[in-house]
Amino acid sequence: MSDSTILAARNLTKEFRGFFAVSDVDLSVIRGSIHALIGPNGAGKTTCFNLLTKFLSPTRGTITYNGKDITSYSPADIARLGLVRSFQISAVFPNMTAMENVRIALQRARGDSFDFWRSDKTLRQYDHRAEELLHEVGLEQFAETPAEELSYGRKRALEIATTLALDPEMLLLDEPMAGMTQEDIERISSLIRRVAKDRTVLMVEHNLSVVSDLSDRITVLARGQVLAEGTYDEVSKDERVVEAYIGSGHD
Amino acid sequence: MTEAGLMERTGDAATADMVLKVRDLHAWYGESHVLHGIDFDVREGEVVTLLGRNGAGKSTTLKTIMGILAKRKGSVVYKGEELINQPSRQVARRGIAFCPEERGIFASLTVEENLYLPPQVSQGGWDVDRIFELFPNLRERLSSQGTKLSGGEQQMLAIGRILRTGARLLLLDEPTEGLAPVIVQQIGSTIARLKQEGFTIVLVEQNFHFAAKLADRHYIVDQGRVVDVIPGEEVEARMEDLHAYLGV
Amino acid sequence: MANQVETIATDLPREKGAGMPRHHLIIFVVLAAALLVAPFLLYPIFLMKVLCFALFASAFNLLLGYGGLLSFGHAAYFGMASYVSAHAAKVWGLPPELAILCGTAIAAVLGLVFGALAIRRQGIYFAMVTLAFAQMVYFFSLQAPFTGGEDGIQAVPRGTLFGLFNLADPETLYFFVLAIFFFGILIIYRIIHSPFGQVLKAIRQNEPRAVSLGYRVNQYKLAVFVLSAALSGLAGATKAIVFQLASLTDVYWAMSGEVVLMTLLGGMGTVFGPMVGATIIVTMQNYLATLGDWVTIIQGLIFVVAVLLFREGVVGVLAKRFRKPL
Amino acid sequence: VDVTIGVLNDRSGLYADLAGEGSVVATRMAIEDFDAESKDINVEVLSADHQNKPDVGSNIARQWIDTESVDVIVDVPTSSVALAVNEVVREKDKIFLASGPATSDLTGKACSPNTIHWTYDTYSLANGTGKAMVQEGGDSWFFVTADYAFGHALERDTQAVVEEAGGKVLGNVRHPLSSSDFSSFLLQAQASGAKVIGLANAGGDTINSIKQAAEFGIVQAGQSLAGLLIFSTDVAALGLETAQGLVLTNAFFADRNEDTKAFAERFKERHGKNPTMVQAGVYSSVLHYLKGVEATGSDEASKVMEWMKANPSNDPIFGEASVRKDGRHMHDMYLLKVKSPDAAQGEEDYFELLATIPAEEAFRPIEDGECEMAKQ
Amino acid sequence: MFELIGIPPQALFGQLLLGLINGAFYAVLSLGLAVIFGLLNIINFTHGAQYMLGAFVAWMLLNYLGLGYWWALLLAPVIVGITGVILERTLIRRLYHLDHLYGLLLTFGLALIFTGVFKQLYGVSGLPYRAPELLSGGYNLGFMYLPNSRAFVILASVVVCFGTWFMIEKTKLGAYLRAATENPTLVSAFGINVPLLITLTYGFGVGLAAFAGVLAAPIYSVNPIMGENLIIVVFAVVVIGGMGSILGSILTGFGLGLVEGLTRVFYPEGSAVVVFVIMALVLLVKPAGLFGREI
Ligand SMILES: Nc1ncnc2c1ncn2[C@@H]1O[C@H](COP(=O)(O)OP(=O)(O)OP(=O)(O)O)[C@@H](O)[C@H]1O
Ligand SMILES: Nc1ncnc2c1ncn2[C@@H]1O[C@H](COP(=O)(O)OP(=O)(O)OP(=O)(O)O)[C@@H](O)[C@H]1O
Ligand SMILES: [Mg+2]
Ligand SMILES: [Mg+2]
Repeated sequence: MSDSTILAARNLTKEFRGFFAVSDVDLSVIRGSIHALIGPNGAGKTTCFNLLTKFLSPTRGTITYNGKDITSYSPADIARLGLVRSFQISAVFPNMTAMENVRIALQRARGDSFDFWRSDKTLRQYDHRAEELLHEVGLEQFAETPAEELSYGRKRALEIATTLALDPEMLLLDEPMAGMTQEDIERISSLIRRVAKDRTVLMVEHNLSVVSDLSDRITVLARGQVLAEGTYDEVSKDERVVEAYIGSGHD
Repeated sequence: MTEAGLMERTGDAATADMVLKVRDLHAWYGESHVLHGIDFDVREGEVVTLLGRNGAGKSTTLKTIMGILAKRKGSVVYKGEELINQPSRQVARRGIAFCPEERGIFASLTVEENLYLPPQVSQGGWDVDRIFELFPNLRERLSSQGTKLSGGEQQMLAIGRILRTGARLLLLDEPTEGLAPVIVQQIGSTIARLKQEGFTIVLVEQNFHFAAKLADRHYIVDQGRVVDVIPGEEVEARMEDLHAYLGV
Repeated sequence: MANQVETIATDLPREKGAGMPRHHLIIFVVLAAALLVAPFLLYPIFLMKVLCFALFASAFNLLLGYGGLLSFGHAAYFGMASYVSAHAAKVWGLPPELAILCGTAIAAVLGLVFGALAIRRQGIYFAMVTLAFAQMVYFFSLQAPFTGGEDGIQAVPRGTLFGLFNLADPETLYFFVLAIFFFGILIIYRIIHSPFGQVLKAIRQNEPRAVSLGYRVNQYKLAVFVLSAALSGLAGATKAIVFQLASLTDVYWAMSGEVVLMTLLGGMGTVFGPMVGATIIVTMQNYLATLGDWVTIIQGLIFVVAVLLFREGVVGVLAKRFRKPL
Repeated sequence: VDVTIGVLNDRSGLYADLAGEGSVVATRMAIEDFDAESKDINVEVLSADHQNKPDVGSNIARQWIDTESVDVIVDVPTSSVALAVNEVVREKDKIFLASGPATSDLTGKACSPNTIHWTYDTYSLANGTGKAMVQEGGDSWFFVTADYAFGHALERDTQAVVEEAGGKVLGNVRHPLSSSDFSSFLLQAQASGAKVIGLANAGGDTINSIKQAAEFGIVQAGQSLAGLLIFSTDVAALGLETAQGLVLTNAFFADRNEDTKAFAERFKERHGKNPTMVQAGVYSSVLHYLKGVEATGSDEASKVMEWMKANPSNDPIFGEASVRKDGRHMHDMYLLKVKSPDAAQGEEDYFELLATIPAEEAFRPIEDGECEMAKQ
Repeated sequence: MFELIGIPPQALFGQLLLGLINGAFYAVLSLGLAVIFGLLNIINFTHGAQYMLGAFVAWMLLNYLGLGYWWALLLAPVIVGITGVILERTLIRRLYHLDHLYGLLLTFGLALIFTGVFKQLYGVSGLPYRAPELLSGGYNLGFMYLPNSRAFVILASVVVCFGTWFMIEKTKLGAYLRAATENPTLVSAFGINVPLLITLTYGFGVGLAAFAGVLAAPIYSVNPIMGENLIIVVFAVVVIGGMGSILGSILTGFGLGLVEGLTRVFYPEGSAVVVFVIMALVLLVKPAGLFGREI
């Protein structure tokens, strides 16, 4: 494993009562790259994400992040190391405004979140940064809208803004474009490209044009195992991948 | 758009063969008024899509037709019968089936139970073998808890489930969301096949490339209204308009 | 169907800019003024009972309304604190302020132990674990010699506050209790409207997301649990001194139920709701006591009506009407 | 003079039937019989439910005294509540006429110059029933005891009496308050082989124990049951079929003489049921109190109390009786046996008199009570 | 013969049998509660009062109409079930979309009303109810005398529990019910009459409570407060079994009866708290109860 590897998994395996959702997956993500994880439905991509962020405990295998073995860390501690994920089904704080959603993340990064004796006026210091982040994802005019009332696509955008607020070293995005209009997809794509400049991104995505456009490297999972790995051009020519995932009709 | 305008565009050949006529549909979530008068028509055996930006009111339209939204107004005529005041179970009994965007797989039921859950409303539904042929993943996981399926598998289950019922009008809300390209293709051909078999389909889609190949007509929804209609054959010619509407 | 208490929370988004909103300040000032003149108009002992329960309900609401955790065993902290403070005052002869402190401390310790175990469970199971612990505390109170079984600890001396104020005088006692009440309420208010309070809100609304942002949610839940238990203890300990009695009633599960009722009736997740709810219930118990069987029937009717008509609680309904968090 | 009487008892729980509204009825009857109006004594009656909780009870007592100027609190049929009220009344220097509670501590450790314990106590119950059973040959005992202070006291007092009379106690089992199933405890009692199973519990617990003992054929198999605290309402709930043969001690039963019969009849007209000993005791205590007010022309506690202790009470319930220095009202107690359904005449004819226990014998000697006042 | 901590095995058998009989009550009661919770998401605090109603209806049938135990066993659950249906239609229905808390509060209020009214009408001392001819008497099993009325409880309870379990877990009806609990809107949109389904379920759960009440009438006294203390224990049983798990509540009901029976022998004072100790232990080890599905 070289210095350039930021996140690596060895023999990652997850068994659900005899069913191997992920088995013996080896994965290494190079620092500063955008790495895509693709594969048919049920291939184990979300499960992999859950394992890497410890939302599930692996049955077997090790995970190293920045050379440190994090296999036994708690999910919160992993996030604190700068490895932050988003969810496949959108995850916002529904009764808080978009602004408050982002602020919660900023607050964590600053570490005053245990102060129960201080007034929450102190949180205003984050407003400026929060506005910037909302602007980046195109939600500036929804700053005071409760997240619950945002449409699906906008919730996804908000989720990304919240994730960015932590200024993570590495992002794990689970289908960030699902349910978005073309317009939004383009905006979020360019956003991801921009934020990925000094970060590492691992993402699951079914939208192949997004994948081909953004990713430096692709790992294809099928039935819980790595089927192929390489650049988009390499992978998309692999017959097994075409058969299992891409299909014939794609342009 | 006025009724006259709409008629003109859909070709007012004979309103008689319209299986579904939606007129001036309004709906509210609590106090917030979301649909401001939706109009559209579907003929027997057609596939039409509702296109529009996030939050335009597409899903709400389907839910309102289904009778799910408590507060609604206007007219939904299916095969000559007014449904606007019917409870949703009656709407379903008329042969309309709905596949929601959040999929609605039941956690307390196994995959198999989920699949068999909706009662058959008429003859001609698919049998399960045919569903498994289309979505082989499901067969393997029959005894799993429904929500333990992956996101995409849940989507397959949700679609498979309503094919069984024999409903002739299918309301599909983003059926391809989160599915692998191969499966999207399969669903595309399935919809085409359903159309051949005489099913009528109203499709809500973000994936315009997918929708474009299938639909007879596209209704553009914006802020709770239908603002334009683009017949399938005019799509190429009106790409500009579409760009403006959807940012495609 | 939602498993979390979230569905009903009147989490109106707050006005832009934090800090105590003007209308809260006004309410607090009016409340303080009213409570200062109240003992000259109303029976002070009754008022003190209201204050103790208002504090108890507010402490409970901190956990339920703001922490999203429904404890069905808060009587344990309230009741145990009242036993300990009664025992400290009567047997150890401690002055009232220290006796109350002892009671509060015990409640905090109990809260820490039980909370650490209970917060690992979710929803209804959390409620049941807390109930189970509370029942054990009840059993302990029934069996332990120092609690006096069903007779309770009687004739607790009220003592002299700081060696200066004789609390046998009802008026002095009243102002002492009032001071404790305001102290408790302001702490709760501050906790709710603090950076910590914001995190609680987030955790309650979407726990996995909060975890993914790096929050160690269990620590926050435990912290709010302990704070709530300690403040409930403060209320219970004070009650023992006021009424010169600590009894099984205060540790029985019905008391845990009562505080839930007070909170819901007033409006959970609102600052002022629990106080209103406690006032309504205590008043009802006080003035309906002569009616015998009818009390239970009337109480039952009130609950039914409240659930059907003002689900968000009295204050919750008002908050909605005025579109302001109260 | 204006006097306010507060009837404080259980109006919705376990003891609502044996005290409850009936005690208020008894109070009003006493006022009418005394003819307060014509004597220019203006009597007001308040009533409240103490829910068998000491905090509720003491609270009401305090509030009554502070805001309603209540002079005397009567009844209070739960020991723990009575002890709490006892403290409040002492602190506020009013009068407490305790007809309902059982605990003999009211004239013992907790005795107070402001309290008269009127109708019965754990000692008299234990003494009456315990002694009688041993004398009839029931010399080995097993207790089924409610696991709370009152049950413990009843067991302790009875054990002392049994042992003094030459019997012995083979064991006990303590059941949680308000159990519904006693079969397990009864089986343990049966297995002990004791001749007498002493039920040191009350209310629903006693009823269920007796009922289930019948179900398991315990009495047929040769053991006897001794209910240590049984009221006529309990017998009604059991039905004579099940309760027949049960031996118990009581301070009052309707068929004792013409006076009691007449009183019971009048009470029944108003309340629909015969009075229990607690309700009868309330009548008796209120009557004596009012006489005291009339005689002293005052509602001041110490004066009235002094008069009440100095002069004998006289009423249809207990006949002539007196109040001892420690606050014990001294009257005869009755050892009763529940009739069989065949022997009963009329609806509420339950009891057959086995023996009259004279007052001096029925109650604990004053010197054994650890009461400070007794020593002066 | 050996002795077990001072108890001869003979006596122990007796105690275990008694425990099992109590367990039979817990099983039927917790089953009703679990059905209602599992399928309606309502924590039915009125359950205790409805158990009491069952006993009272049996008593009334006997005293006013001269209909005995066997009729009561059939009619009381139906009558009380109908009152349940009315409650559901008029009141409980309005709460499904809300948190559990509200259902709990409403049913708690209803329980207060029922209990209060019956106290007002019949007092709290209880009314006698005699077992029918067929069930009076009993068998001497050698180690104990087993009254017929109690033996019958076990039989009746096993039959009812099994029948209910089968209906809910193994039939289509059960699948509808479970689905309707999760997402009633969608199930309606499949063409199913969800409101009717739910009403009948509530009526059925309530009927189970009443059935237990009838079984209890000849054994315990018929008393307005007979359900008051039971409800919280039964609720604990449901939780230990795993909320909403039908099989869990049945097995736990019987199991807990046994454990409680043993406690009554070895540490009788603790028999009221043992269920809570078990509940705490179980929940700390198995987050969703013995048979519950983890969230
Ligand atoms: N908790 C669980 N218990 C049992 N099986 C599970 C569980 N979670 C996931 N699975 C199974 O593991 C497999 C992989 O699921 P996963 O969610 O990782 O797929 P995915 O690759 O993300 O698919 P999609 O693209 O459809 O989201 C699926 O077949 C799923 O049914
Ligand atoms: N439960 C709800 N409560 C209040 N408002 C809602 C709710 N659901 C949707 N809305 C609002 O109704 C409008 C229409 O929503 P709808 O879900 O129909 O949009 P859509 O066209 O399907 O969008 P998308 O492509 O994002 O799914 C949006 O503005 C949305 O914010
Ligand atoms: Mg996935
Ligand atoms: Mg939509």
